[in-house]
Amino acid sequence: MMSSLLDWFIQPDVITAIVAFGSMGLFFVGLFGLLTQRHLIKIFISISLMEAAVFLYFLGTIFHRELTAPILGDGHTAFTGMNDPIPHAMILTAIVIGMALFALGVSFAIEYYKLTGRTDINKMKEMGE
Amino acid sequence: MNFKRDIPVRTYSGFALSALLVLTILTILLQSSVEKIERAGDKLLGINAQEGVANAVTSVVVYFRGFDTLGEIAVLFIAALGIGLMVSSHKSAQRHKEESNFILQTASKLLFPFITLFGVYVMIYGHLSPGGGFQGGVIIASGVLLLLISYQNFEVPHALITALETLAGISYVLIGLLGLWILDHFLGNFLPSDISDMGMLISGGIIPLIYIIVGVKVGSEMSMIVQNLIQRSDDE
Amino acid sequence: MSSIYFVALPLLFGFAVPLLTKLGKNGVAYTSTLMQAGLFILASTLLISTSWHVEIIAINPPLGISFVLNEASLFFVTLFTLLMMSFSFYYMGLRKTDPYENENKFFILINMLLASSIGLVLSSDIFNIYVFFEIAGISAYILSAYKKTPKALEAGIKYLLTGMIASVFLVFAIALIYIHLGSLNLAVLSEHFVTLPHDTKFLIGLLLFLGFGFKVEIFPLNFWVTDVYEGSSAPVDALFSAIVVKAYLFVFFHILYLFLPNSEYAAFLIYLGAISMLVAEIIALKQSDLKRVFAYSSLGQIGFIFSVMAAGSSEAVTAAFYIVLAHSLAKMMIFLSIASIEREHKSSQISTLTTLNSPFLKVIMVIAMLSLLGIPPPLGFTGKFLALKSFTVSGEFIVLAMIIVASLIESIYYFKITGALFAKGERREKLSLTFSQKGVFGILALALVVIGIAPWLISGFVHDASQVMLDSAAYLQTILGASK
Amino acid sequence: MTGLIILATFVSMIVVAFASVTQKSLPDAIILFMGVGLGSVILFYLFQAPDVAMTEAVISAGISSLIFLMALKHLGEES
Repeated sequence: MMSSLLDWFIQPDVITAIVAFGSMGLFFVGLFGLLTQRHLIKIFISISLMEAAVFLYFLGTIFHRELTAPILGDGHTAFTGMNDPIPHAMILTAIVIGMALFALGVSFAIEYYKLTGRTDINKMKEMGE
Repeated sequence: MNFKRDIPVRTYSGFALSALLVLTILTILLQSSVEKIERAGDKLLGINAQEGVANAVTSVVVYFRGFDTLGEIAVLFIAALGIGLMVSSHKSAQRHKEESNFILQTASKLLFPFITLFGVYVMIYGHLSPGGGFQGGVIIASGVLLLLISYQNFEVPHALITALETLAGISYVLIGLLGLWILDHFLGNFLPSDISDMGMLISGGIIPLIYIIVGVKVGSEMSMIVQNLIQRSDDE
Repeated sequence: MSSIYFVALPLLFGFAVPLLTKLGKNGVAYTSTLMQAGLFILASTLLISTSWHVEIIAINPPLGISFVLNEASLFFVTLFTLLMMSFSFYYMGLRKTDPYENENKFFILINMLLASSIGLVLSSDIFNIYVFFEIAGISAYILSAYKKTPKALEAGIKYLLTGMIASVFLVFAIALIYIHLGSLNLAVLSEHFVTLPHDTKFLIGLLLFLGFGFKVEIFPLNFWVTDVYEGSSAPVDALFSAIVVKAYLFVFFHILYLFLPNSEYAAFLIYLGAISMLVAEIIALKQSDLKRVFAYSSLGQIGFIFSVMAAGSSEAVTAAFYIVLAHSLAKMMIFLSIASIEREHKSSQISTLTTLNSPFLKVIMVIAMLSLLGIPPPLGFTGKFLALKSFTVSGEFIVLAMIIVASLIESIYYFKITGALFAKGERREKLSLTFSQKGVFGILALALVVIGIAPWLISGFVHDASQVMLDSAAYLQTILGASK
Repeated sequence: MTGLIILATFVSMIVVAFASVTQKSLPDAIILFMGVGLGSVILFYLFQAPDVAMTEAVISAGISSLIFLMALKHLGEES
């Protein structure tokens, strides 16, 4: 019985469904944090959660469990039976861009806190409306 | 959008709204069947052999889609510049904190060489094993961060780091322009790269060269970012 | 002469700035202005020699990334380089008395903004467009928070947050596109996009709309724009409203016409643009700060361009090109004159205009406002006239009414401003403008009036540009055919 | 088997992320965010993407969380 349960989990479309539910759950937590939290750092965390959820969904739906990572072992020269490397390249770039924006946002938040002592997004009403 | 009422109403409405949005997205995602079609990456895997690079992801990041990496390096460069601008006003503040404890100092003295060695390894072997410029650069920056935390008077050598960063940036764009002048394709692989020396250290033409330059640039920029942020937070 | 220099040279300049500082105090400033002038000359030679071709990067499309040069993209590239060159010449005069804190960083950022706006317009690969989306974004966030005052920092934080949210939606859209269509090249995507099931197409379209919607400043998503314009300094606002927004507008409609050629959503977008114009003009009425007024007027004009561009007929897109040209030139003139006023009078309220004593600036602002309102002789009239004609031809009378009402509201607060400009009352001493600043204003005003009086100078070219923009089959053929 | 591990990692990531977002004290929120980073490293490894797993490990569990903790030195402990 146990092995049939494990086999059921192996099937590709089951894994894709798990990935879809899991990453959208993470996306939901990020979106929820974005809409309800008011502290700047919390908002940055929520946006990063949303971004991580998108990357997990992207890779989780596109990978094939039976194919290997797109890297050759020693001595081989044929790139066959491998996963698609382009999503890896895209996500690699997007993660580093996300981190750069993240660090910039943190430095903006520090400077703003130094000048006004506030980190609450709602109370940022310097400008006349 | 500033709710005057107390928190719970805002949380519940936020909860309900985001739940609704995500559920609609989820239903659409689950309905759309993802059939196994031949994507651009599989075509690239076919071409990749003649570049002689064992790590297909590195050849995609640096050569096939090298322009994205150049753009991405520009993003990191601007971010480091912006953070430097934001915290530059207090550069002169002396860091008068008390010496951190002895255990941390000896541990970091022991660990720093290995972290840097590992970072350099990841950078140089980027085209053979998983890893590469970005990962290597950030590992080296985390080593520098360890020193910054444990030694109060440790300062990242500003002149050396800026020189390294400038040199790396200029050589990256020049390699790209060389590809343009020699092969008429910007970022073209003008150095010899054939399948025979797959897996050797010197393989894949300009690909390992670019990834090491990327590593140097990312490493120096991240240490500048970390230095600025530590400098900033010590100004109490 | 390859079009890669538009991106490679600014990047090379940015990376080499620590070396350029060795050339003396003004080394960086002069190199940057010289380079921008060179890029403008490169753009105009490419334009005049009508060398429409595909610039391949690393490997051939459709697997590799490539720049596509055709009438539409080169129209925008030449416009951006002209505007940035005139901005630099203007800034040469401003920096003598009121330089930015550490100025080298300012020059790096404006060059990165130029390179990424041009990259957005030329690139034919959707993930490459995302990377340029981020470069343009991050340089704009730092430029808006440059003065480090509480207002500027709040503007920077708000701009950064909306930018990060927009980029999450854009990455999600690109992920779905790659999962279902297997390619990133715009030409291949435009070929297969219609084959997708309806709701996946709807989801990808919605995510792309959200991703670009924040940056295109269209009605429901432009709540953050006026705070950013008020918080950042006036010269930076000139760059935002003249260059950055136009690049995002072009990419938005470039992708819309490639993916959904004559789609049923066009009607919705037309109304959205018209509503956005109406709402922006109404709110602009009760503003007292000059930068805020012209920020709302920018939102209104961009809503107008949006609804005309969304109409999708060749006459409408030609009219949209005229309006884009007129709006960019006029907004650059207005925001740069506000910069001079703000530097001299230390405040940008409308009331300060009553004490302004610079006949030259008054003439410049009047010409710009005439163009924005659509009153001849400046170019704004041709654009608005063609747009309204195309709407009457296509029978969109409700949209027509909304646009006419919005233009009337717009004229109210423009007359309020002109009234303040020419009001009687004691005037402060004469506002000093250097020769290069006067030259810049002169060239921009001249361009507005001359093309306004004789639109036939560029009408042939603009008509071809709109044809090329609408024709996705030709775009597909140029990319797939190109394999040098 | 991998399906089970993926499910377990996703569930724990969602729980940790929800705790991190609704946490009152900021240092705890950031440490929980590191946990979510760790979870995504495991998942990227399971999705046959070692490069991405290494980048995610170095960045989300490494540098960006440390940048956060340094920012906390004067952004105050409470949200």
